Amino acid sequence: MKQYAYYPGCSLESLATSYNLSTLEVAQKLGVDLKEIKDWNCCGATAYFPVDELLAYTLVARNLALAEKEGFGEFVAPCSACYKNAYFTNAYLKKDPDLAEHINYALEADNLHVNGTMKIRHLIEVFIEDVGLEEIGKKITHPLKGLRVAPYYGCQLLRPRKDHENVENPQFFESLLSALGAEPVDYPSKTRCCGGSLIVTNRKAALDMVHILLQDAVNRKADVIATTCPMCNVNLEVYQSQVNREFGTQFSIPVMYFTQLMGVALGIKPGKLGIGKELVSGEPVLAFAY
Amino acid sequence: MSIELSFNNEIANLMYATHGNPIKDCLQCGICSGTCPAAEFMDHTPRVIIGLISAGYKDEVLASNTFWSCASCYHCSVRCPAGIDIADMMYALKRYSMWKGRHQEGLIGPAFSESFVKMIVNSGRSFEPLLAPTYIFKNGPQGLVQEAQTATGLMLKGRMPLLPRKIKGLKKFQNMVRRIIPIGESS
Amino acid sequence: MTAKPKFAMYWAASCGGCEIAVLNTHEKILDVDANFEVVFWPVAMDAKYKDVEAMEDGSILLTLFNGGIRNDENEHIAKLLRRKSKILVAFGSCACEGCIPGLANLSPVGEIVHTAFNTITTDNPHQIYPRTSFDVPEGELHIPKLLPILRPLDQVVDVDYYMPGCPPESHQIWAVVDLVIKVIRGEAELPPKGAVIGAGNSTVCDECPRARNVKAIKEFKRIQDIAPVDPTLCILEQGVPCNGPATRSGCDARCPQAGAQCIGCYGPAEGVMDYGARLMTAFASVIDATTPEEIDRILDGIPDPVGQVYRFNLAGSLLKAAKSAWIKEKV
Amino acid sequence: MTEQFEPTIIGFTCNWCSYRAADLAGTARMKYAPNVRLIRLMCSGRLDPTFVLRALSSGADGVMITGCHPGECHYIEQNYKALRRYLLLQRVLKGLGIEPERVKLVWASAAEGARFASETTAFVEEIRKLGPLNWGKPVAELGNLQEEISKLEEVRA
Amino acid sequence: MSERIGVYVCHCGTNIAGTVDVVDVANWAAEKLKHQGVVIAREYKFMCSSLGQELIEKDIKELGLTRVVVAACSPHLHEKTFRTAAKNAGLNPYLVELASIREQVSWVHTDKAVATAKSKAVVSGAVSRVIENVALDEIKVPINANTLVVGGGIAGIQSALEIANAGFHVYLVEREPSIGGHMAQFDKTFPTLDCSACILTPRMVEAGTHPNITLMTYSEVVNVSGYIGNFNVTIKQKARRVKTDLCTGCGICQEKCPKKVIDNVYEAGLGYRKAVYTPFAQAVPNFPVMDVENCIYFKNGKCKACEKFCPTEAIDFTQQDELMDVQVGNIILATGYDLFDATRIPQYGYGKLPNVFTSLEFERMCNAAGPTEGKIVLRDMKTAPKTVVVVHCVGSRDENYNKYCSGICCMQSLKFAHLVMERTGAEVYNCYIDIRTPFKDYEEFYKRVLEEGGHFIRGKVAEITDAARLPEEEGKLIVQVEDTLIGKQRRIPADMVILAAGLEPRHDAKEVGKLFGIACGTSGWYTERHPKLDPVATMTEGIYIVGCVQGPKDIPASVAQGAAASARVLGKIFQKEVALEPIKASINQETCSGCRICNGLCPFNAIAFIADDMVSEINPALCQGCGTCVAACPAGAISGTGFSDGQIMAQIDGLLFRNLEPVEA
Repeated sequence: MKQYAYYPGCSLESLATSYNLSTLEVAQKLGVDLKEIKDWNCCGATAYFPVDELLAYTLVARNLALAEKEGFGEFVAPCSACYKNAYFTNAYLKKDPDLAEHINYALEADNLHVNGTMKIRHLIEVFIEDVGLEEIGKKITHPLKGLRVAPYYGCQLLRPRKDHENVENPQFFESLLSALGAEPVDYPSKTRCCGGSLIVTNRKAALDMVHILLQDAVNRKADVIATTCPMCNVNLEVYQSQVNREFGTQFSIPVMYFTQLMGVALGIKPGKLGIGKELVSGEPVLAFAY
Repeated sequence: MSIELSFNNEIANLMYATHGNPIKDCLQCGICSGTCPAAEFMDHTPRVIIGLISAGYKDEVLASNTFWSCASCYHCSVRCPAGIDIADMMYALKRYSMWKGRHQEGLIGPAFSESFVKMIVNSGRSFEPLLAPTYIFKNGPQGLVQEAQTATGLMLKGRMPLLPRKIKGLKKFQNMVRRIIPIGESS
Repeated sequence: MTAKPKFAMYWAASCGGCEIAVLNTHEKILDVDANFEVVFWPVAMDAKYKDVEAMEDGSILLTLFNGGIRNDENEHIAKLLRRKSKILVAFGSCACEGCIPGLANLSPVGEIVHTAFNTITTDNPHQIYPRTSFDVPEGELHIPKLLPILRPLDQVVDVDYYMPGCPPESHQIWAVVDLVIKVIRGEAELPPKGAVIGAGNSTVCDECPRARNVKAIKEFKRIQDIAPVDPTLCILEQGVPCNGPATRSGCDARCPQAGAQCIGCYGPAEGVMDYGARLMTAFASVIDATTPEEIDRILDGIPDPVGQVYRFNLAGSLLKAAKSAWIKEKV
Repeated sequence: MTEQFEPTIIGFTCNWCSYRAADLAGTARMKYAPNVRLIRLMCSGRLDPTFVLRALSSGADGVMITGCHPGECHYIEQNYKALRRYLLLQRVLKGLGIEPERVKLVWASAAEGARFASETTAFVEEIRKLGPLNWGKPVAELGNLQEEISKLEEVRA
Repeated sequence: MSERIGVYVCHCGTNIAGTVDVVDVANWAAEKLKHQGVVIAREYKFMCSSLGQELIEKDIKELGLTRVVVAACSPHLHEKTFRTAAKNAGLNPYLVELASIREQVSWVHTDKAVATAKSKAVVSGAVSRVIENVALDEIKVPINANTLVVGGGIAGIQSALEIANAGFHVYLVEREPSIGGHMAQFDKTFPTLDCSACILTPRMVEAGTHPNITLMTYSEVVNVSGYIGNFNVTIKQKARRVKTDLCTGCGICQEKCPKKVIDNVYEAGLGYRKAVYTPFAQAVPNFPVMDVENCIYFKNGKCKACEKFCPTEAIDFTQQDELMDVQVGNIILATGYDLFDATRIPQYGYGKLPNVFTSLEFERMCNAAGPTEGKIVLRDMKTAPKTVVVVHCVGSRDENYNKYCSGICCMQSLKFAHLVMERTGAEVYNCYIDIRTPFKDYEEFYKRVLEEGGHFIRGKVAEITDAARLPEEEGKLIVQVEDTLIGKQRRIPADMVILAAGLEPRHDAKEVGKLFGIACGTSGWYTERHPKLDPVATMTEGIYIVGCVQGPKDIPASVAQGAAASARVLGKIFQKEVALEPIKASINQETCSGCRICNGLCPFNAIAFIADDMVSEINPALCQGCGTCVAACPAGAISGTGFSDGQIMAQIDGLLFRNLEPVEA
């Protein structure tokens, strides 16, 4: 059966360990065979392009090359930034032979070569498209009855890709949540930016952006925000306290990875999903399942 | 005929991914700036920046914080009616200003990017604690406190590893990097 | 009855199939003997060049010249026979348009020799190459010198008639011989100079019994890759590049009738300047696609475009040869 | 400065778009390379590969074919047929050792005088780089087998 | 026989002589092309002047020229001039060739030597070519005086009336149950603000009652064959299920029909109609049609209320679609446009946020006969808005949707602004990229709206949400846009948003185009014969395009085109027969092998296969002369006049100086 090259990305080793845990647990439960790429490197996130575009592409390409070398066909990233980087590097490799040549020249130094033959997927795509909502539905043991979830798509899962079914008003996350028995909340900022790396470089702006997201979600009576990206998750969750301090708000809304919610619904022990590692406790969510 | 590149060509050339000079196509409709979630924190809206670039106001552009305030959410890029990848252009500007060593005082972005690159060149992976100093410092003492609180919080939750991880093939990895940018022997 | 008119036949750069085809006319060959005095026919009888040189100019009535001009001997004899003959017929595909030997025009002459004398198929331990002149005690020996490219007869001398085919169909030869005999007897007129004789003036499809419709090809295939071949339907329509549409009629569509695609040995139809070009448009016209990518995908089904459209006609085509065949530096 | 090679190029233009584009370039006094000599066809669909072969074999260094943009053909869809022929012709030329770049298909609408001008100049430069084609000239003279072989020996040595 | 050729090089004042040594060119031609048959080569200041033409005519007569080459401007400019000159001198016009040395040489090159050399090449090419030219005669075909007009919008109605009033018969075919088109849906027309219905209805009635017009509504053209002067058109009359010969249009059936249906066509989804209905009160013709999808009887076999109450027994549930053939000489296409589907831009919230309306919805709302009797209200159909934002360029001027400018939306939006202010006193914001008011009294109208206090924000709207961030945004729509004139991102709280949706080609424009043998441009609008000089004709002789099928335009422009096309048609009718350019392809039956490769190539279906003789044949009247089949015939059995292989080969040789003796490179 199909094996996927799994590229966790740096955050999943630190700030987002729970994303990693829950991903592997859920994948196993659903029979998705994720195999971590050997000795992968940081894809450069967003902080890399400002320095040297070619270098940024090369860093990503190295991971693709490793995956190609190990004979994988599909490359799965749970982090939207990693996903976007991989997706476009891969695309440009095919479209721009000149770029490919430069990159491969550099990769030579690491005895690697990249062809851009990999199919790049985001984790959520794999679950929805390859496993299928019906299949997932069948395996649900603890439906999240009545849990109002605000699906947060963020940016780079959708953009700048234009071939995506509907960049401005996607629905796949909602349908996944419904499959888990939860109640997707329709709120206006589900594809609005969380500030990304501005949290580091322009704290004021980032907090303002986080503030708006939390406000919208809370206004629409969401019990929890579900994310598909460690960066978004950190901004929305870790910095909630700072938002409160900055804007005098009282937010205390749990922010969880969609994989954690899947895991709960699939009956996996919360501990195994890294629940309990968050600064804004996810406990209330469990109440709906158990 | 002169071989002097106009500023907008210079920038366009820094956008590998896009070919030709898309900046010329801008009709100044402002949808980018209407869309931008960080617009109010920018000295100039993205549209104005494009206008300034086309008009060749290099100094004004480099002096502004606009492109360093871009969160690369690409919302402008997908909405632009002229098909300009504006977020990508912002990256081009970041590269240009770092390359020329000209950017607004007190910005964290450039320092952050630099240390980020250094870190990856040295270890192959990124590691949050190492980054902390660069920006805590920039955020001043109050920032330091906040950051420290958050950090310890995360540490207690086991979300802040204490040691940096390195990739195995680091030497070869660095040779690879060397083929693109000049870096000294790994520090 | 006065002295019989003289007949000659010569074999230049060709396989000899044309000679066989002539013999294939069975007892008809006797008519030739009955009506002509065969003065020069290296395959059939012993004759010396000097005998021919000795003849009066224009003393040979009919010369069937088959084979292309590959070396200086071919060229010499072509010019000689032209001088001596009233009617010079380019006989068979080689003389008309270069035929298979003409495909050698795809490579420089040196490479041809090299391939012939120094590849795994050749056992030549001492690296012996032919020399055009060689000293022996008796004196200096000469062998004909290869010319840079093979040329059809009419690129070297003036030709009266063309008789296409690889080889020409025996019944066509038969018909032509009959015609000439009639002319001798004053019972018929010669066709205008430069005419193609022993062939039709349409193309193979004209004689092909297969049913045909408007064609829209999504994929070109080799005939061995489509099984079974529909015996009643146009072969091109089944996706096999068939040269029939562009190839002169006269063979009774032998190959299509036998279930194989036409490969074009009868050459271009009346008034066509470049045979390959006709085939290119023919194939391009039946492609059912509008995007370059899709068109390219379909064209990939024709692995050897040059061989496909110029198999018999390269030397006779507008371009005559591949660049490498005549740019010397390119050896 | 040394005498630079001035290519001779034959251009086949569609009567409805590119020929008018050429007219437009004229009325707008746009300057472009003088090496292309135009032949007007009613449609790029009229282009017979024979024309191209004839041009190349009679001394042209390159051939430019221009037609309406795909989907804009004045005869509805004939430029697609031109495209199909062009792509096959390209393959055959390649097989005969002629750089495919010597024959170029350009889409230019009646409104694109500037495009016509720039494409022409660009094409002339491309051909200039490729150098003269000189087709047919050496064919006339005979090669010396000895030389051929000795050259070959050198190559192998 | 060898030709006697005259070569005439034009100075065109200094236009040519300025960059080309015309004297040298003439002398060169006289000397170097002598062997080709050039007997005279002259240069003259202005060849196209009457004196210049006389010069040629004189030579033709006195020197017995059999061919003429004029080296001057582009053939598109003066080919006709010189052909006529030749004709006057008794030489077949098609034995004249133009060598373009102005547009293609003097105007685009600067170096005199180079320009002169190129001119020689061009002349040499023309000389070699003209030798191969053959005398041609124009092909004449008779014109059927009847005309088909497809589409009963204002453009189509105008065309039909012009022709009918000139005394010729017109078949006016309309897809919907009534003619009137989009204009019938509007309330006011810009810039004069006169009532749309008031000016349109009389025209509709005139068209409906005109003795020379056969009105065929609820009908579609299903097949077109033939060629200019002789089209045979098959029209499908969809089953009305109402006998038009008996129906008096009293309207009782509609009254009694118990089934209410949301009217997505005429009322743009804002209002209702019955299952048996006429789209609107002033419908022409006034016969209702039955909507089978929604009719209760067709659903469950009961009801038949309409039949029971119909005083003239005009209801006929059994009626079926009917096909009929008509013969016409010319066809005018006026099939109009579709409105851009605003749901394609989700960030504008149409279909999700109730108080976001499309321009068409708003038109209906303003219309006194519309669902709100002209009251401007929110989706709840009662509350009047206090703030209204009009969003310009919805789906227009945007690579993600349509690149082009829809032209009419600016004025329409200004009209909306005016109507809102006039009827509700609400604040109106227009969010625009550029305000385009190019025609008569348009700019004045813009000024008027400014004076009335309309707000204008220069910026393309980014998104419309209902997510309040500030107290004053509570319960409002928030329009987020950069005010580019002050460089600030603004959030405008509004009660109602109107999307000025752009115009798009009909969804089925491509198929319809194929049906009539005309082409669509990249944007999908039909391609005119010439964008400036021949905007209503198409590449297919006898088929004309008027109104928005040719590109977005407003009512005056549509009407003008409708009239223009009629003038063209009447011209043809009065000529009784039409001369076709003799540039045609023909197949040599002798050499044609019937391989049928050409059969699929002709978009005008001019090539037919004769199964009995196993050969293909070309109908010269259908052939448009593109020459694709000529180039394609593998047997070389197809030849084309005007652009024969011989002519082109000769021109190639000429251009490459292969025609000179001795051959010079």
